[in-house]
Amino acid sequence: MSILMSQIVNGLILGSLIGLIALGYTMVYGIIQLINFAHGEVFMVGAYGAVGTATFVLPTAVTTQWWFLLPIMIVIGALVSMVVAILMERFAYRPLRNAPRLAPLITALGVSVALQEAVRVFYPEATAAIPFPSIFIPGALVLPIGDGVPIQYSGILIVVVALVLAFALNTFVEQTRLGRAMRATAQDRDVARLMGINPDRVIVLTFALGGALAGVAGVLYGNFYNFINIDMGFQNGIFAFTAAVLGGIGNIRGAVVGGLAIGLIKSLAGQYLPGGGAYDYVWIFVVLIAVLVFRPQGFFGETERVRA
Amino acid sequence: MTRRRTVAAAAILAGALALTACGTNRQEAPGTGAGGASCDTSKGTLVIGMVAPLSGGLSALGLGMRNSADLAVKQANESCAVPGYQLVFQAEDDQATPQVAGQAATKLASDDNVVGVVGTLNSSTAQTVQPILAGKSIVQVSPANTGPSLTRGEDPTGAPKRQFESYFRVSTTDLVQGPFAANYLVQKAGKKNIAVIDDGKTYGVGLANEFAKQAEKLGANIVARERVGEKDTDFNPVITKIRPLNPDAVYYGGEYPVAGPLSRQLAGQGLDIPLMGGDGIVDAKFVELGGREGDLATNVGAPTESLPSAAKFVADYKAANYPEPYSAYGAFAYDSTNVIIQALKTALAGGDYNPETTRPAIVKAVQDIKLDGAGGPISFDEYGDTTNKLLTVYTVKNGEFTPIETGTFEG
Amino acid sequence: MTATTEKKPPAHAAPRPKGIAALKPHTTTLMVVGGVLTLLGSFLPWATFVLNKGPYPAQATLQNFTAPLASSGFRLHLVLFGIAAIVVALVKRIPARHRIARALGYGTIAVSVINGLWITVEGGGLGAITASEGSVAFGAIVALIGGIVLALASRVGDLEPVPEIGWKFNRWVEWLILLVVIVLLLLLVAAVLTSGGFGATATYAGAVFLSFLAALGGFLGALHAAGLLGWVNALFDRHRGYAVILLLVAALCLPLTSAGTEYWMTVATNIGVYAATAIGLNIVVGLAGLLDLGYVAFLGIGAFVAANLSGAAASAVGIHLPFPLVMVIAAVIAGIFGAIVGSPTLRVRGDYLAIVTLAFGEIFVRSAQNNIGGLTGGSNAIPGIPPVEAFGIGFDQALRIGPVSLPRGVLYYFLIVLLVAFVMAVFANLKYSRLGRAWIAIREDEDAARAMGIRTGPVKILAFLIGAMLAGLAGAIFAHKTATVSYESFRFLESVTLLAAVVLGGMGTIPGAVLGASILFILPEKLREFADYRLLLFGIALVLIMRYRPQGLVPDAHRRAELVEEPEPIDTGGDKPTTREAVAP
Amino acid sequence: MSAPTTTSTVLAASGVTMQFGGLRALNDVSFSLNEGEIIGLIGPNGAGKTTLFNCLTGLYTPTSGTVSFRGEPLPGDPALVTETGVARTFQNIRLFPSMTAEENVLVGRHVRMKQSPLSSLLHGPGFRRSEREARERAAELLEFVGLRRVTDELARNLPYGDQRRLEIARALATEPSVLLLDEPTAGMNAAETENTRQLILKIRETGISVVVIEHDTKFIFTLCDRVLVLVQGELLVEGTPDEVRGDPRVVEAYLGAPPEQVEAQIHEAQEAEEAADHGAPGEKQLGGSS
Repeated sequence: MSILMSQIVNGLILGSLIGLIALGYTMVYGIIQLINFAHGEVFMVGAYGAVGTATFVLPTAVTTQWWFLLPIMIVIGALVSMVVAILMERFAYRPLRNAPRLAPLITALGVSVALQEAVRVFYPEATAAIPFPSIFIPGALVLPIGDGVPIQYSGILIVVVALVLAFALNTFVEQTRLGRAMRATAQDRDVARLMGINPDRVIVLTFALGGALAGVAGVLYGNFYNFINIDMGFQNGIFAFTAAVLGGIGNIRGAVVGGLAIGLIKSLAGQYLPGGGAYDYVWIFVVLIAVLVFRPQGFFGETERVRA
Repeated sequence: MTRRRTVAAAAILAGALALTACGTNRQEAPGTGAGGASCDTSKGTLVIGMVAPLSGGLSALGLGMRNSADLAVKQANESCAVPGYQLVFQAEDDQATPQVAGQAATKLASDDNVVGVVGTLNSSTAQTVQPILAGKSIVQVSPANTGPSLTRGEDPTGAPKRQFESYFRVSTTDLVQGPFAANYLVQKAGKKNIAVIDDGKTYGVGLANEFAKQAEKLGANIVARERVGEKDTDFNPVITKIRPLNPDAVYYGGEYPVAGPLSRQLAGQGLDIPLMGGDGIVDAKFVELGGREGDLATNVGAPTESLPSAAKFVADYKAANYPEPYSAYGAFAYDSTNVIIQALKTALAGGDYNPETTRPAIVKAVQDIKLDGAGGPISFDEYGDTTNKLLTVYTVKNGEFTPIETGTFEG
Repeated sequence: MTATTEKKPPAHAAPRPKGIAALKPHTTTLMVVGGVLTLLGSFLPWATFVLNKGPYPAQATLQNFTAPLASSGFRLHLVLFGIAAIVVALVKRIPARHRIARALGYGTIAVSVINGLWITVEGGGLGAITASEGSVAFGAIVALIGGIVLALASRVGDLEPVPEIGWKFNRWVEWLILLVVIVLLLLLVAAVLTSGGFGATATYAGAVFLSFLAALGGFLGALHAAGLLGWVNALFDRHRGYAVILLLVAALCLPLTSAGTEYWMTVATNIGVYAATAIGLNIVVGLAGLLDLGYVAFLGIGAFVAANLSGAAASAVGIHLPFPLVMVIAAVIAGIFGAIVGSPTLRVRGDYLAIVTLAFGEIFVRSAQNNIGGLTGGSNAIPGIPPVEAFGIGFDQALRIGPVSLPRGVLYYFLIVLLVAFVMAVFANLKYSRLGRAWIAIREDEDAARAMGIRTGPVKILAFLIGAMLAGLAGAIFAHKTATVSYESFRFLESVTLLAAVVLGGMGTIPGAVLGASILFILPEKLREFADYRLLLFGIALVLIMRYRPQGLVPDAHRRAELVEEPEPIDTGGDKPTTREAVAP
Repeated sequence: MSAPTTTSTVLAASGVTMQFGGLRALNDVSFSLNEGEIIGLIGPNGAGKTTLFNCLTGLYTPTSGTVSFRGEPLPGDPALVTETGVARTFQNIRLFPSMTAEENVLVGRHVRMKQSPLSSLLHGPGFRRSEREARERAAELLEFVGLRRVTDELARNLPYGDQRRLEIARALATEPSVLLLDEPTAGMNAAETENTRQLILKIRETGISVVVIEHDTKFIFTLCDRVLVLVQGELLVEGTPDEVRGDPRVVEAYLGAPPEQVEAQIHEAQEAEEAADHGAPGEKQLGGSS
């Protein structure tokens, strides 16, 4: 019982992180039907930006107090990721707005490789994992079930922040003027243009928002696991994409639910399915394929659109 | 558009040139590379090659190997180690994939001036490189391969059989290190319920397997045998899985980038038991990444402090100002290079280099070599493995790996 | 890097500045001046001192005025550029003079920038190419100015269209010309491969290689501008069957050239493996328009199958079958997996399909790493795969036929050349058939294709199946040549590389994948200085190609259907080859 | 009128209803097409004309009702429908843009060519024969629609009118018994329209029955043997051109309705069709033939 509970806790924490990244995937796909492969790297770059700032820029007086440093790092991570996402949209994707669909996807692959390598080459000692500044919130809450179910405080932070941000984003998209413009652009770019919306600006906004969320996720990731590495973007990016598809791509609630589902699949598959941890990754992909084949619109797939 | 780009390019170019200004780096004695002006290099240039991953995910280790070997070659040139010849170091990128490694090895093998090759890092690349170099009798000394079958064939313990006369390694095999760790953990530290985790890679799986075998032989209980993804970062599911089995120690086969976080996540889940690993986790980064006080590791050779040659290597490496750290296999790469240089000297014995005859002579000289390296004394057994079975157990104390005891593994 | 882009400068894009326009009547003078400056630059010294790493090539510290015939390397290229420019300037009967001058100018600029920059960086500052401690060396700067003046001349003057040369000769004469062209091509390829020297002692190999490429680009650009390349291309079309056979023979003759070393044979074999796989991928992506991001898995399946049937000690199956049979089995098993991976295409389209294939690829890698069913050797790989044997000769042996001795690995090279030729033939035959047209129709508009009676499901699965079979064939050779098969060779990045080869070469074209694979393999080999940046440049290159040249280096003109039909192309005497312009060299 | 006296039915729809979510795009539509007949299908924008075509060609599976060809129910797969003998063109031209005119027509020959994958691979004598025949047929068809001169032009480079005609040639290449033309003269000038009229008559002479969707009522009334008027998914009127022209209901529904109302209808119907396009997996099974 306590094992199951613990695995669910593990799954929810990882799942919240993945959901946070998946929001960026889902929004971008909703608006320009692009699988932004490089989004996982945006997440990674945000983490490096924040850690780099904390390590090389901020004075040590600041970096010793976690309650002070962590918010700063989250903001910096969000900013760095946002800027990278905006630049990426502007210089890599926008010129291809009307190109055949393969072109932006291949570009996204290129951006992904280039971003990862840029960090590896230019960030000091980035070839190996980089420790996160030791500001993590120590300790764990232990639920009194069976042998006890520990929940780390830094994990609770992830879940709370992810849910709050997802909720805020949902409110933004549904209730603000800009949010409506985003939805209008997602429906039909040309009609939106006729209605006085500048689709380019809306698209940039989408990338910026998705990027910022990924940046926050990057810092929370580092805080929870206590290190970052250049591979973290690829794997978590794929997970996040899977989550976005699972939840119904283009759907904000779906992304969060999908993320949680992926987290749970990973932790529970490692525990209960044959092959254990060695195959948990495989199970996630099996689920992905099954979902794409049998229910491509995902859990919340009313906005599913397949343009041939 | 065209013009703007041209202008931008010109501006960047101008900026780059302005940075360097109108200076030069002209030296007094041109054309001889760093120093070495006083040595006699009249007989030409000989090449020491390397095959290692210099790009991609494993480049941290590969670049450390490259720099360390480069340091050894530079020092040899400065000290005129091989009279009459200038040594050149040529590192080839294998991208950690076998076919590229084969290509790199072929490149080196088809150069008549190559006297020996240091590398590889991965066992799978070594498998491709071995026959290519062996075909030309070029000696290969690996600082990092640990798979027993590379030297002892398919059945390394039952029916060992030497694979290639020209292949040697200064690193110790899983057959030595795993059991040594098991001896300590079970007999000295008294751990009876051990969870074994590996990362699915050659080094980690081999080490974990050999550890588990010996630990069971000694009566310990292997409560779990788990694997984590090599790019994974979230180990909580695995930890949750082993927690109810009440292990009193975790043995991890793999390297520090995973081991550090794994150790910390163990504590995070309330499992306050020591994590033990092999030489792959002995790195200052292990602690930075989450390694805890009391974690254990085995490493080949005697502790660095007790070995003047090791301390000298560390100091020299620092003085040479390489951009990358020497990392896990730096010292061994340095030793491997020195093995080749010394063997070359022996084989030449003042004579002239001739690929047909000198190369086999080098192989023979390596087989018989006796050297004090940065990782301890070096010599090779009948399979090409290092005879240096001296290992040290370390523990993390005050944030650093501190030696506990040094011993020799016997059978 | 400038070397590769200078061939196709956007010609008359920017509005001309007024000041330069005044020079319009003097383009001939400008061309002469540019040519003379280029010549002058080539004779001046290029480096003020012997660089610390060793003397820069082409005797860079010496001046060549007293011995103009002693020019070598890049300085010889510049001499040729200079003379060519002057000739073009003075002989007004030459067509498209400005266009030729432009090519020569860009070539000169690229060559002088590459060498100048290299000397500057290695020499520690501009002093290395200007003046330092009493010695002067303005070669780079003067040649650069010469190149700029040449380019300026073409910019000021009116750029003529590429002329069409309609020369026609007797069939035998044309065959002879083709033979000469292809022999030249072979020598050129060998020269590119071996340029810059070899091994650790060839200090400036990267610079020499890039400079050589730049010079080659300049000369080819000039030939193209003069219409000669177009004419040769027309010759190829007229005698297609003959030309294809000649090309195959030429490829088989590569070991006889200066590139006939064990090393280049190994590189070429690796290129061949990837090219054959990339052509298979080209069926899926280029023809049928189905993006596959896990394609390297089929190469892996073929390789693992071959490894298991090779009698290698570490293989689980442990039986040894004759190699031709192994190839067939590898292809069939890879094809079966291809059909399985392709089956979601029945329901999944576009990007989603790409993700499904990526997922299959990842599942393959992870399963292989975990030694699934004991068939892949897991992290230990399957080592010790014996070489292919035929007639008692191991394919890893050197070969001696009478007086000719061929390096080790040459047999694998022959094998792979034949495989690539076979795969290309398969691709070409399929492309110009009912099935190929159905694939292209699906790529262009799937709904319309269905409305034309194409059963898209089976047709798409067939694309995956055939593509995977070709990859499986390549995998079988790969396993034996590499002697070790490890899951590490089949990761996601390898799939991206294959895709990049297809995209770079040109989607849907026959030579495209081979060209793309060659570039992706040869560049990192030749530019070791940039090994650290290999993947970074690779990623950036993908982005730039998609943006500026999405059709790849060899664009699919897609209008040669009629030419392939007749096995013996009949010389129809069509005096205006309308398809010419589209096939840019 | 030259209405043929033969009464054999080629294509028949009975009670075809198409429901998209809450919207009924087609309601109980029945009609039959006789051998050698030309039927015109008119109606305001969004009346469901193209939806009806999609139902006839298997692109949509009707919610209820059946479509039959020579008395046999038509299969629910566009590819099989075409093989059976019903070909179509599209409202917004859907040629294969980077194939030549000839290749476009050759794709149309797909179902009529006998070429196994193996013979595609080997290019044996059988392959060459079938390929030669296909090319000859393509040349005839291009000649037939007057596009012989652009045989080797890429489809996307053709002028608009030529593209429309190429689409017809491509459809004819499938050797249909029934040809469905969706707005074949949209965007054409008077001369081109007249050309198209002649072309359709010529097609009929070869024995092919034709259904034409068109907005140009004059074109329809001068071309067709019978006219169907579709309004809001319902078959309002059916009859000869003269009968339809005089029918007050047509005038009211088609021409007399207040413009806002028409607009609203259009909007509704378009949304419904879009929704159908996007609900991918629900509404159709891809492939699944063999």
